[in-house]
Amino acid sequence: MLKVSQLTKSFGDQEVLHGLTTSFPDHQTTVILGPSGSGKSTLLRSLNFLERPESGHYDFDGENLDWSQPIGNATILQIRRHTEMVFQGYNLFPHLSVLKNITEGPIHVLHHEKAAAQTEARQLLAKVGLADKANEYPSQLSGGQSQRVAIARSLAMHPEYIFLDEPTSALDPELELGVLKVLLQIAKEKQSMIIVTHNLAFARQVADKILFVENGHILFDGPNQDFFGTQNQRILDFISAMTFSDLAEN
Amino acid sequence: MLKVSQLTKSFGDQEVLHGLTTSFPDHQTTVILGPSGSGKSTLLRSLNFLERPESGHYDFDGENLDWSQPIGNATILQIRRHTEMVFQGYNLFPHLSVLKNITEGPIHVLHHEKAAAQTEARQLLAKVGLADKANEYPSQLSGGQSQRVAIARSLAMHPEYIFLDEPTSALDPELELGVLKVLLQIAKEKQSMIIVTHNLAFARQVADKILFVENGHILFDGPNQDFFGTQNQRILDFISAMTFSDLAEN
Amino acid sequence: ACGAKQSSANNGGYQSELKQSKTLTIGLEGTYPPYSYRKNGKLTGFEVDLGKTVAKRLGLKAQFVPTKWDSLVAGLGSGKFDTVLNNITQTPERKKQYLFSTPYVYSKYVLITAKKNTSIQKLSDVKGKKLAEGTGTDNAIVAKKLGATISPSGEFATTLDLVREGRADATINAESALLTYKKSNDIQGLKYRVLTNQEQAPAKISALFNQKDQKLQAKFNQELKQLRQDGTLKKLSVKYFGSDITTE
Amino acid sequence: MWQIIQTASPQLIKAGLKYTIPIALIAFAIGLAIALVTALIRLSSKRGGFLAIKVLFRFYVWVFRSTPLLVQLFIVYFGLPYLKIRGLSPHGIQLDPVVAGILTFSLNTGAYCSETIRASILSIDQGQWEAAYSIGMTRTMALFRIILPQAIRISLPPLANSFISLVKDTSLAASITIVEMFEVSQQIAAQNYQPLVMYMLVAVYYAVFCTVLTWLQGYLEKVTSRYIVAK
Amino acid sequence: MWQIIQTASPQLIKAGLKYTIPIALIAFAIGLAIALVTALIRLSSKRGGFLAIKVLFRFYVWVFRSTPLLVQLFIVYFGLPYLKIRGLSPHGIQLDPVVAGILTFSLNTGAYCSETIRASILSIDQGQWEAAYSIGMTRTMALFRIILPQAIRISLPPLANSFISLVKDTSLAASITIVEMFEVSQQIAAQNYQPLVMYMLVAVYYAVFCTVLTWLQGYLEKVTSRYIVAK
Ligand SMILES: Nc1ncnc2c1ncn2[C@@H]1O[C@H](COP(=O)(O)OP(=O)(O)OP(=O)(O)O)[C@@H](O)[C@H]1O
Ligand SMILES: Nc1ncnc2c1ncn2[C@@H]1O[C@H](COP(=O)(O)OP(=O)(O)OP(=O)(O)O)[C@@H](O)[C@H]1O
Ligand SMILES: [Mg+2]
Ligand SMILES: [Mg+2]
Repeated sequence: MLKVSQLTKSFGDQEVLHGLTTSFPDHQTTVILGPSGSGKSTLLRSLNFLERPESGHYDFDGENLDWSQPIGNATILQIRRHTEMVFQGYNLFPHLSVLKNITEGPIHVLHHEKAAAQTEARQLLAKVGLADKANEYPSQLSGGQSQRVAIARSLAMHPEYIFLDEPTSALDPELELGVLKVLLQIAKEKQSMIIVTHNLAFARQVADKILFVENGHILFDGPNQDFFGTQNQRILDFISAMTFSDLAEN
Repeated sequence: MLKVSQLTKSFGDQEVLHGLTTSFPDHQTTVILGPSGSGKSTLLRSLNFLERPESGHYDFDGENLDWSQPIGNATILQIRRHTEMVFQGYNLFPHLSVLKNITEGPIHVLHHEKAAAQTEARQLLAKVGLADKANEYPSQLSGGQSQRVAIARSLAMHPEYIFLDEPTSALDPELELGVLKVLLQIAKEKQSMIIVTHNLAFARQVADKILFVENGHILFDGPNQDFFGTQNQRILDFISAMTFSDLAEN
Repeated sequence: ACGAKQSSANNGGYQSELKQSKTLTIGLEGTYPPYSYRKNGKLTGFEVDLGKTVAKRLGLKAQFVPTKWDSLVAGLGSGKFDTVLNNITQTPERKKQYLFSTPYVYSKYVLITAKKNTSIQKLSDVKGKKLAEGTGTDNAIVAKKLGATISPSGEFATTLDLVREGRADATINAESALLTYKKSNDIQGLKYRVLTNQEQAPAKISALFNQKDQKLQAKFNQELKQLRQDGTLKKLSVKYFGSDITTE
Repeated sequence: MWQIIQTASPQLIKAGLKYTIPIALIAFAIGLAIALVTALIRLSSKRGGFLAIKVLFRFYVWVFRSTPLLVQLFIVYFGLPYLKIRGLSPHGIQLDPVVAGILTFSLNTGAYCSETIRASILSIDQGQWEAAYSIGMTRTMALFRIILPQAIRISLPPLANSFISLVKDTSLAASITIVEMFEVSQQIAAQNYQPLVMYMLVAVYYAVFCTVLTWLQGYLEKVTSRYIVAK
Repeated sequence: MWQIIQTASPQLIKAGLKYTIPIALIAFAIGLAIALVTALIRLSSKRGGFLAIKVLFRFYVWVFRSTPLLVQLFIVYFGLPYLKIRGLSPHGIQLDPVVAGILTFSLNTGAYCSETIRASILSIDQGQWEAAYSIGMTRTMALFRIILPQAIRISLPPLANSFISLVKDTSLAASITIVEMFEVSQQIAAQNYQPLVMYMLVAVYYAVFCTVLTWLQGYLEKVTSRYIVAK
């Protein structure tokens, strides 16, 4: 179980997360929903210690950390070994081929054997539909292709938790479907995941638990079915916007 | 009317556009659909002379250009004055504030008065829901916010054609709705536009004409209603993938 | 070195002042014929022969260390050399910092101007004129004393170029330098006049020692005196300068 | 020692203000302009007759980077007078030492800085050019309004390196008869036989000027980085 | 003239191979290592006691950038012997001239290069660090495997500038009694009274070596840019 409590994070004097308390159950998929700028990415980055909250507690695997206290590098490294992040902006390594982007972590951080790592990397590339791009450089990929490589790279690390920040926002529906199926498959295999997404259909399919964030506050925190069956007007508005029914009114 | 014929474009020895011929009518919105890597971005970039096709003809405003011949800088500049591009990757100017990103073109290229340009820029920012971000730098924006600034920046140039490459792929549904409404509004005002999008609901609403591209070939080129009423199995597959009905089968 | 005792007629004990035992380490520039220069890559010249001769008589090996002008002085101070033989002129100011040997050359000065120059007739005319002189040389000091402004010029050949082209008005230099130059080069477009002892006393060229190496200085002077007496010094002078300039 | 410093300082400061600082400032300003032009020409993708110009500038950078500055000064000051062209320069080209110095220093620092500027322009994302082109900018406009303001941030420290090097390289001007600060210190050392003290003293004056430049570098780094959000 | 070249060349080449090239190569290798360490320490975000170390390295860069290289050589070679510490160095620190030269050149070029490396690391997108951290890399690992391979591309031209400058700065070694190539040329010039010819000749030899370095720079630029797709 990964828990945070009273997580507060500011940029300069603008507080963007106002004391969030929630938990992310093991072997479940938690989906974070919310409007743009509400703080979803910041929350995810805080969980991976890429942002440093000013205060709050972090609780994982028996490890209890207080963000208001100094935290050693070794501790952060230890925790990051168990989590893996897929970024909104891909962040592929431009100087490495697609294959090496994926094997970099397994070979050099996990010290896996090179041949085995490459074999698995090729399998993962095939899974995301890019078997033929193994030797290209990231700059030769289209946006959609880049994001799929980023997902393959995270899967290769076999982390306890995968954090995905809008993992399919740049994918077209057909290939999104393929990737979402992969993600659904791993979710089924009881991989713990936290996903920020705007795809409500997918969220409904994959989520065990849903967090709805707005303006740095948690407006909803509960099981999937409760969210989609809610009577809360704000959430109903958000869900209905998704269907684009309003577009027709123009 | 903007026309291209026999447009061929390769990267190295890989041909990605195989002699495309099509036209983009004045005062209409053309939507380009197709799977990832099919060449949609490359087509749009060629239309803006950001990529140089090896052969083909470009026909705009009485100007007829042959891509296999040398084309002068002045000509390219002349043509670009009439077209405006919104990039998949935003490409905001990191060293300029949000407001200056928008006024840069009007003031320095179109030689508009500074005050007028700023007033309009603020109006456009309000339109995309970022009135309060005028003085921030791009690095302080979330992904969704960045893309909205990029759209405002292109609108400020009042171009004859606007090219949009997945303009809302990073926006969450609520704000996507807002931006799509803006785009629908400009479409109604008979602004010529070419939009690459994966949002079929939006495409159906906004498109006068639809191009379906796959593997660098045009598979469909015709009016909106013909596309959504097609019997072509490939297109039907593509449309059905959009609804995520398959997800339920897992 | 373990603190030099007071110098006396007793010339023993100078060995303890040497940088390296059994070796006389001599600093020089090696770029000033005929005092010291390279011939086919090998160091030669009046001062080189002088250094070798003195070392030999002392039963020492002469080791020459070529370097830049400033480094000669700094190097002597920080114990890199035992002595410096580099066409050094005695001046009262320098005597405050270092020890000098008795002079081994009395070097006459020569005033060189362009042939068409008419503004410098007598020595005192150089006042306010631009004179090309090597930095650190006593030529520069003499020129400055006469009220000239100094244009630094490292090489003798370019110094003459400057004067010939009128980019400098004149140069005061050592007669020996000019004579050596004239042997293998023409001095077309230039005229010169050797300064009389009344106009400018010849420079007293001496070896330089560290303040504390008084025994070494005394021993060197003693050897120099003998070389002068047995005619060796004169022979060397004739060989390199074409005449005996080792006496006043 | 204190007395040495007291008597030497006015002469050093005078030479520094009269030659060292003006020569360094003027030569660097000209050098930067040369560097910018050179970098742009070398980066240009134009072909055809333009290729000859590119080769020429490549050659210029190569010559001035590859040979010692002292030799360059020598050739410009002592060598050009031998260049007697009938009609044009019957007596060879005789330059004033300060002119020859500034000319050579500018060309020299321009060659080095052009490489720095070239690298920094190359480091800016291609998308920035494209966005600029898209709003109708010419290449020149995109360069000055979009690319250079970003490139300058990256090139500031190496450019400061070149400037600071130049300040100290002006000491070579003594070889073409300019009595700049370092030469003065050597002249004084030749009289008082205290080169170590004199060198340390002159080093202090160089350090004062270079410290000002280092401050300036730090200040400009801050200004040009203000759009980067610290993480 | 042909004869001058013929007799002088063997002496110049010998001095070049014996001093100029080895000193430049060794000093630059050591300098690069110093520069990397310095850049990393200055970029580190650590606080507390570490701040003192940061200040120290900042001071080092300032001193070696701000003062003339010649003075630095002088102090290390001629000044350290005055540093008589009882017990540790009763006779002062007497360094072999070549050792003193390499030490000083390394420290000098290290100070300049550290600024270049610092700038190039700063120019790499923050997201690259984050992606590396995310797959569990330590700071050191991220630096060597992810950041530096990208930073090197940007820093190559200014680093080559520093290397090429260093090659020619080795001529200052003559002032600490090392008879390197330039000093040999001056000695020969003093004898044959042809400084202009000798300087041009020695410039050719410097140019040969520097051209090799320029090629190397070009080659490395190509290699490190192979992942950039030309537009
Ligand atoms: N580095 C930063 N410096 C200052 N403000 C920031 C920074 N990063 C994010 N913000 C601000 O924090 C708020 C939350 O941003 P965040 O990126 O977490 O939103 P988000 O929910 O992920 O949005 P989106 O759906 O658009 O990605 C926004 O108002 C944003 O402007
Ligand atoms: N600069 C480039 N160099 C080499 N190949 C490229 C380059 N840009 C694109 N490609 C290739 O060209 C093909 C078309 O790419 P393009 O970006 O046009 O696709 P797209 O339809 O826009 O895809 P997406 O929906 O993922 O953005 C892809 O196979 C891609 O790998
Ligand atoms: Mg986000
Ligand atoms: Mg695309």
